[in-house]
Amino acid sequence: MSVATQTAASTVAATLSGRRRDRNVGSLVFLGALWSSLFFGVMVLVALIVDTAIAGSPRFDLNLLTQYESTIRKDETGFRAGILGSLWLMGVTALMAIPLGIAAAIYLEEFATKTSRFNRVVEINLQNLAAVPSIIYGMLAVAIMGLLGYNYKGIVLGGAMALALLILPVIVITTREALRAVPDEIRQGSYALGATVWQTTWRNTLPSAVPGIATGTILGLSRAIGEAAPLLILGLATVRFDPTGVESKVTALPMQIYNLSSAPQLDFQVAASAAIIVLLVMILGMNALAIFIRNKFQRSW
Amino acid sequence: MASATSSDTFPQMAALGDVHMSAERRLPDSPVNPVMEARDLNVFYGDFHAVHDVNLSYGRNEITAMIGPSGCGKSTVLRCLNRMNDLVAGAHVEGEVLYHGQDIYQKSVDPIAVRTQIGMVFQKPNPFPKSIYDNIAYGPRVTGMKVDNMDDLVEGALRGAALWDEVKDKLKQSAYGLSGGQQQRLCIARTIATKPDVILMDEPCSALDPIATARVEDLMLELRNDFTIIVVTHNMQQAARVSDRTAFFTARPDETTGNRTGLLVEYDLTSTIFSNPNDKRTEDYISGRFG
Amino acid sequence: MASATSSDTFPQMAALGDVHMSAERRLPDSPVNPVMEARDLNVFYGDFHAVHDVNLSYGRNEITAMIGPSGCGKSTVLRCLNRMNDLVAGAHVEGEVLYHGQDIYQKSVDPIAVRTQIGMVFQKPNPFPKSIYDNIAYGPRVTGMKVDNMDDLVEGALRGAALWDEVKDKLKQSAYGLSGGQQQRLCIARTIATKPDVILMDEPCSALDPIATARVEDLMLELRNDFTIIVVTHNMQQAARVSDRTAFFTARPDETTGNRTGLLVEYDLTSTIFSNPNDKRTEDYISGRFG
Amino acid sequence: MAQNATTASPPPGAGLPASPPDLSRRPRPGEQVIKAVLVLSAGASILITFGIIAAVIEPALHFFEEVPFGQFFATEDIGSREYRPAVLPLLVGTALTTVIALALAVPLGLGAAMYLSEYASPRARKWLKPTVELLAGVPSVVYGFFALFFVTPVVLQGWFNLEVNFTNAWAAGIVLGVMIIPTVASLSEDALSAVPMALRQGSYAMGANRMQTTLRVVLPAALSGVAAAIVLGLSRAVGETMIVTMAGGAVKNMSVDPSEPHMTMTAFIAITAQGENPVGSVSYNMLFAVGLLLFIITFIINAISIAFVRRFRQAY
Amino acid sequence: GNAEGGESGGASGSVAVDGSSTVYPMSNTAAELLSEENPDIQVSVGFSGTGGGFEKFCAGQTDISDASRPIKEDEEVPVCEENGVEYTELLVATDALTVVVHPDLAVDCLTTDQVVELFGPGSDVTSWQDLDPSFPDAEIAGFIPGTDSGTYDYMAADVVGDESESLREDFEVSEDDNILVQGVSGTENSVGFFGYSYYEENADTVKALAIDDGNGCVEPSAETAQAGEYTPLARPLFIYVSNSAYADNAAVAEYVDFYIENLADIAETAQFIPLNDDDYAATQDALAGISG
Ligand SMILES: Nc1ncnc2c1ncn2[C@@H]1O[C@H](COP(=O)(O)OP(=O)(O)OP(=O)(O)O)[C@@H](O)[C@H]1O
Ligand SMILES: Nc1ncnc2c1ncn2[C@@H]1O[C@H](COP(=O)(O)OP(=O)(O)OP(=O)(O)O)[C@@H](O)[C@H]1O
Ligand SMILES: [Mg+2]
Ligand SMILES: [Mg+2]
Ligand SMILES: O=P([O-])([O-])[O-]
Repeated sequence: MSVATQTAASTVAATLSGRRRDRNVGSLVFLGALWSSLFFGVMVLVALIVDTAIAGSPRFDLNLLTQYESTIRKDETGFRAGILGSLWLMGVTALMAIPLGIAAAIYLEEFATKTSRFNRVVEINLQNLAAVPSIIYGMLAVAIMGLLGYNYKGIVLGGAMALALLILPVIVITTREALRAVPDEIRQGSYALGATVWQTTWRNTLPSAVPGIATGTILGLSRAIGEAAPLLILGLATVRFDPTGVESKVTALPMQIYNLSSAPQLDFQVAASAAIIVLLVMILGMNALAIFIRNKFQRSW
Repeated sequence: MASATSSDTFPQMAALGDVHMSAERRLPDSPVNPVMEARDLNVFYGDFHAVHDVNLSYGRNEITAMIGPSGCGKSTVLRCLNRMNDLVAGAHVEGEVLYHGQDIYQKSVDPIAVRTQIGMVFQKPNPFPKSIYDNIAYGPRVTGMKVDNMDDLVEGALRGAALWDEVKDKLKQSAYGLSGGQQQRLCIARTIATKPDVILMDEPCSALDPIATARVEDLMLELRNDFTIIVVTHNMQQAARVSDRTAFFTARPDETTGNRTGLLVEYDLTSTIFSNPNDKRTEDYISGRFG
Repeated sequence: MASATSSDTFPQMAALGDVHMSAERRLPDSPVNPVMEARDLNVFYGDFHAVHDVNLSYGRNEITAMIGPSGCGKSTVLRCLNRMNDLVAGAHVEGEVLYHGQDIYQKSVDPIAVRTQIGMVFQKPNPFPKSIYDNIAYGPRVTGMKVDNMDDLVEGALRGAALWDEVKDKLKQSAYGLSGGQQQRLCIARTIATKPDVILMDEPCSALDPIATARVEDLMLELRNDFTIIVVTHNMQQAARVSDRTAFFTARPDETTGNRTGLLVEYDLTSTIFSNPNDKRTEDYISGRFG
Repeated sequence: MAQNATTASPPPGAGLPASPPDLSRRPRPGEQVIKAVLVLSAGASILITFGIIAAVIEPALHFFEEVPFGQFFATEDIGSREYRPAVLPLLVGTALTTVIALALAVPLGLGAAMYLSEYASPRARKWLKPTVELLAGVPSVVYGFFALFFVTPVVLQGWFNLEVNFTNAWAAGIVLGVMIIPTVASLSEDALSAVPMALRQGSYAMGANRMQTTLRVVLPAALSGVAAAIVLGLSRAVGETMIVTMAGGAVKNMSVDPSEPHMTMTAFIAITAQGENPVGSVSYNMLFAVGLLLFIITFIINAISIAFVRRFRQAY
Repeated sequence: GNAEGGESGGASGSVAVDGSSTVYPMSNTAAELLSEENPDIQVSVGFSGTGGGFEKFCAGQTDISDASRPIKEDEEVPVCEENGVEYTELLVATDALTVVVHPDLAVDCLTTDQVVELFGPGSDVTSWQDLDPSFPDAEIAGFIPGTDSGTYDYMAADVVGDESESLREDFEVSEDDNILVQGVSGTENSVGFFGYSYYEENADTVKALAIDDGNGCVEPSAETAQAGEYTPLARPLFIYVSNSAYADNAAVAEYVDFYIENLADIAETAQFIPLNDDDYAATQDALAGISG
């Protein structure tokens, strides 16, 4: 078979500089479609923020943050209880979910025999839990709080329990990914020196995985801070005082927003819009922090 | 240290492979009618100067081997020859690469058209997750080649790659079912199906076992009749067995940064490079003192 | 085809490296006082039979090289010698591995204790993401070694690995700032810091440049005085340069499944293996006919 | 160096032990305790699952004691005000909003994924991907709001001039879709990026352009990963509560007209839980029956997704 | 609850209130006003709905339950009894269900029968003309509260009075009264109903209809409702107080006392219709009965 070998130089020139196949109509339309897909989401985000910010603009003042909810002075109503409540919930959620989640991930990734039945069951179970609707975690938290003997469930512990259950799978999964990203060579190096599994994990793998774990955890917490559905089921109430402990009655920012946004008074709706911006700032801030950590500290091995 | 040389101690090691060496070809000292030429080729990955001032010409219907220690830029140079480096983020090429006298790095040149003329076979066999048939038909389809009878074309390509008999009964099965060596020959078949002019091969046998390697080497010698082949290899014996000319590259650390930049040390007829190299570094390398 | 052998054509290729070959050592035909022994060693990954019936003994203060084509199970055997294979999911070992006469695969044996006696250096340098100092101190710390003065120990280990002069001013800096060769010597230093008896090395130079390779080879010859070294290498010249004994492995495809199982072909003094191999397969391999 | 070595009796090396070293197993109580703690932590997830089942199943059983299956899986409520047991309209509502969400999120998410993995520079991707992922961070209360006060009045009624009800499946579905775009995009991107570079190079080396490579080689190779991403997005959409509660409406509706209001399963739970129903009543217990059904449905969907992921992992 | 009783006015401790979302603004306003006088009393006011509120109340989890309907004899009372929760019902305000229409619609008054005909289950009224030939011939769109709300219940059970206790099903339903307001104001010829406070707040965007219960058209207003003229759409709103919590927890006692003492102010601030004097006196008597 004698093929294209004899191509004359002139025809070669013509072939090479013909129409550009990456610039033809089909390709460009395709690229445009992909590009628009990407920016559709971004546009929605912008529209959402701008729309809400305009609606809430009359209430960008300090009272929004420092005052409790007020029916007497509706134009000064504030989200102090919700903001502090959300921060408390966050803290307690973190205390419950992070150690448990990281411990579970370490077991699955570093200790367990990957093929064991227990490991497989836990793994599939975690994937399932990650997809369980958040409202169902509210139901579970109600039941657990009942078992723990708590009469009144709208307390920090109850809310944090629901949120911790909700983000636990997220934390386990992201922590496992972070651990998996630490190359095996590091572990083998450690084992070859006579280190135990735990020594290897504690001194080598875990420190290397910290940025990844931090990123995943912050993202998990930022999901928790915006949740309302499970708290709705738990019956978080309006309070006019700051939480002082895990047994304090508490409200959360998304709950307060949900509640006020359906109040008849326009003042409340404006305040709810402004509070949405506060919530978004908190969440976007946490996301930004997570991205920063990921981009700055995550080692690419 | 350094008293007895191993060659004294172990004469047996000198017995080089005699498996494929075809009849000696009489070639002129340098390619008279080069299909491709690299002129003052410099390649950078970001700030890193990977390859420095390479000048090389590749003769028609010859097999040119590029050898040298790891990291000396062989693959980098090879990827410049069909603009595969365009796809590497941060890669940047200076100098000229002439193909039939035309610089393929000119603005007006379509890199995709270049690649239809200059095919490439990779180190690890990389068949597409499609059937054997569709693997072969892929190139003609995407390049919009006019094909009268695709079945004939597929058969021709598979025959050309000495694979037809092994796969003719399972053309519709996934290419992943083939052995590594068959997959590599499938990749070669896939390449010749688009009827390129030049075929670049980057360590085409390094993932294969000895028997599969022998098959592919046989195939290369056969393909030489119809194509121009440029092959990168780690295996010096392979270069000795199949190539007409050999280019030896090495890497030189920069004095200040310590970055190692690849450069062409010596380029000559394969027989000369292996029997009577000009450069001490070439000699050191082919005699196994490093690498 | 196949007329002229390359060795006829290219006699230069016979000149083997003479860089490191130290004075000929007079060794008995087989290790009289083996530190380690593999007896009827079989290794499986899940159902896959990776290594078949290996019998080998490794002599005290000798360097034993294990060579052979890719996938023949060299690394697998090496990992059995300090129970690193315990960490591979699905890996399963049959037979005995004796260390000072004691089977390290017995139930009562603590794999962690085995690894403190039998250290390992890997193909890719794998320093921990810590300071140079902490890399060295890591082993003594985790094994709970009694250390009077850690600084002295670190210095001793770095000197032992011929790295002290290069790093003494930056002990607190990250090990990742070192060059590849320095990192590999750091890994060796890290290993000798725990004062093991045997050091396993899996292609310790294959990621290094020629100069770094030469350094590490020198270091191996020096370490031989104090340790028993078992090294896997792809580079036959390296085996010829540094080892006292060489074991040649190859892989044989199973007739029914086609799975390739590794086996030991020949084990002898390095000089014998390279000058006068008994087995045709050994000869083919070291003369470059395949691999 | 090393001139002296003549073996047989080796020199006393620094590393050589005088007698065979002690290799016997030593107790490591700390290690055991830690391992036990870790095992328990991992086991907690199983406990949670059983907890959910237990918490939901008991009241659900009470419900089925009083209400025959036939009335539950019915298209219309049969019985009195105390008895509104039909669940099929809720399934229709859930299905409708979910289908709309997927119809939006699959093309857009996949498009974004293809752009990120095949076109964007690594630097651009480093920032673009998290930006898209921010969409997943927006709280669903906020999305619900946005659906109610922007998507329905401004977009649907204003820009598109659609005759939609105030609450409707369009708005809820569209915003749900926006919410799951990052799920689909991010996981699909992972799957596309996991396709070995060698396949792309193979394709380019054949003279294919980027679009051909993306559509004919990369996408088919990543198909099961992409499928897993879509199924995961689906389960998110099915389980989302606040958006559909606020914007989807509170009407049990068997019609498939998205411009009408539709109550979904999750909205039913949220509304019933907040409502007027006496506890222990049939209609209150129905909340758990629906919760159980929802749990089972997401469980099944997820099993499908896991199966896809497994296939996708096996590929390379 | 952890208050050790102090003198009235100086108590500290916590009070748990939950229940009707309709009554919620009242109880919440009471809590706010009390907190200005005595910040040591921590009142939490939930809005789980009347049913959810009674669940917690009868399980002894809350001190006070807001309700937009009386406690259900057959379902809720037994639970309370079983758990030994004794309670006192206090009437705290009147809500005037307000029937509203799009402001441009030329309809101003409906008779009670027309209301029943319009909203009753299976209603076939699709055009305003179906109700009265003098009304415009325009297709009706409707917006009504969710089936789980007390408002829906009251309209269904107490006004329409069909034994199915339900309303027609082809009107759009929402749990969020703001949606109803938006729906009616944004849809021509539409009708809806919700609590008076929502109407008062949105009087410029929707038009309230007067109701003729046989004595001529009566506009919904504080006065007409208080005077008992706005029938049958005026409905009572309650709080239920746990007797033991009132007796044992000074904070609860102080909250309830404060609530009832300032009922008129609270109702006004929360935009509810205060009780008339007779009803107020009855509530005060009931309160006295707890401590009694
Ligand atoms: N995509 C890339 N980005 C940055 N640096 C690169 C990239 N590809 C190669 N390099 C660097 O360029 C140098 C030359 O690499 P190249 O792959 O061309 O060497 P090679 O001679 O083919 O080596 P080998 O025999 O190992 O394949 C090396 O230092 C390598 O690290
Ligand atoms: N973890 C593992 N699981 C399954 N199979 C494995 C594993 N490690 C190695 N193998 C297989 O066992 C065989 C021997 O592998 P091994 O790595 O020991 O070979 P080798 O001689 O060291 O090759 P190389 O020179 O490429 O390093 C190979 O076929 C390999 O695919
Ligand atoms: Mg290369
Ligand atoms: Mg190996
Ligand atoms: O909250 P409700 O008043 O509707 O029970």
